[in-house]
Amino acid sequence: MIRVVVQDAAIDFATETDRHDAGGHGATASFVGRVRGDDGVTQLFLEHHPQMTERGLADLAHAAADRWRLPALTLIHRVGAMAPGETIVLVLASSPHRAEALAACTFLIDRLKTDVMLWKRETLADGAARWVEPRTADQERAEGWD
Amino acid sequence: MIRVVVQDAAIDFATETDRHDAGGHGATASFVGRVRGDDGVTQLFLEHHPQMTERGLADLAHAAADRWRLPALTLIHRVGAMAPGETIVLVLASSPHRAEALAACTFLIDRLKTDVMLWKRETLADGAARWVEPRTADQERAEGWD
Amino acid sequence: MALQLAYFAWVRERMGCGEEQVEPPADVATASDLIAWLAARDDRGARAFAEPARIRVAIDGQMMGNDAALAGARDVALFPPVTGG
Amino acid sequence: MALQLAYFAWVRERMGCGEEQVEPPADVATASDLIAWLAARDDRGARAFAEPARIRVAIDGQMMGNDAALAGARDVALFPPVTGG
Repeated sequence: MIRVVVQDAAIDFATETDRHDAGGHGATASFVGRVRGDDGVTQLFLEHHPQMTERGLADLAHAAADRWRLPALTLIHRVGAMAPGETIVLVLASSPHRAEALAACTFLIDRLKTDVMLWKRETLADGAARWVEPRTADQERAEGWD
Repeated sequence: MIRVVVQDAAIDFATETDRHDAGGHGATASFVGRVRGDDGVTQLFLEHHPQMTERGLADLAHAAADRWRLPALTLIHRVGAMAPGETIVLVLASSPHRAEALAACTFLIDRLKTDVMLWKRETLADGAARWVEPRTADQERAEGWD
Repeated sequence: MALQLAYFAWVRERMGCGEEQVEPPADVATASDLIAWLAARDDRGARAFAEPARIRVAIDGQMMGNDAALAGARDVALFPPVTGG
Repeated sequence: MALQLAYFAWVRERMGCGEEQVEPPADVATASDLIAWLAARDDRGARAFAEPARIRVAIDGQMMGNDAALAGARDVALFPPVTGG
């Protein structure tokens, strides 16, 4: 089962892993991305498109499910304001075999950085805000899956 | 912090993820391997070496920590008898950046299949037991990290 | 040709609004033409679209190249490269 | 040369024990020699070590190639290829 969610609320890892049907599938890989506070960032804001963000995530999830055997796949992205340490994104991919679960997890996190309508804005301790610039390395990793 | 455990007791994912210090690290990748019951397997038994199994896992964990930035790494392998659906192995790797957490997770699960003193024996519905044969594909994946 | 435009991230901030309806002239045939027309239209457009290479486009819900034709389009979103994850 | 041997998985099953102390003759210089000597020693050895290419070796806690010398060794573990994970 494929489950894709875009949400304002905090992502609860335990709730989502319980809900993700990992049961009899042999291998489950997960990825959690969190807000890092190491550059003096006090808040991260994720702007999204009311329809296209969720659709973009769903397209990626189905692309992964076409490419690998993934009887269970969960992809949750938070939007809005969040604090350092909070979860931005969660991927859970289950498969009969480890290589597929791990590859799907890596593919999804790589591609959602370049393919989905989401924009990060950081607020620093002095109140200044800046939009995060895309990184060339992210672009190259995402293209590596083409 | 590196934490390596070999245990007879069931591996509790929620307990271990809470204990793993994922806090401020940006990216956490995880891998869970479970007993599959799909070939009529009713029980899996993991034989181990009283000292060398844990040392082998610890060596792998330190090799990963030398290769990637991993402020938090958890590697737990169960031994003894377990039923389909139960967790055999759990890897949690946290890093400032996703590529390192995901690569470490993949490296550890690939290499522990070929480098650590552990042997699987499957019991089938009719009571017959068989030792699992190593797979050439596992050997090749493990060598890919050399 | 009436178009419903949507702006995101710093494009939205520089334009001072998230959406607006526009009626570009007939020679605005592609997304690139639209970006150039908005840049020339007023100060806020000049600020938002000073660097057309940094602008991405979605037409009627599909991400497109900036050379995509606008013929038949209703909704056009204009935004910086995405930075999710 | 007294050696403490440990067997694992189907090697242990075929040998009928998990460990034993042995005193191989002086011409048993390497792990391969030890495997051949055990295979020739009795029926259980013949069963456990019929295919030397399927046997792996650890000497004093270190995984070694089967051509490793036994000089100075105390503990030798003999086992099939591992299958963890």
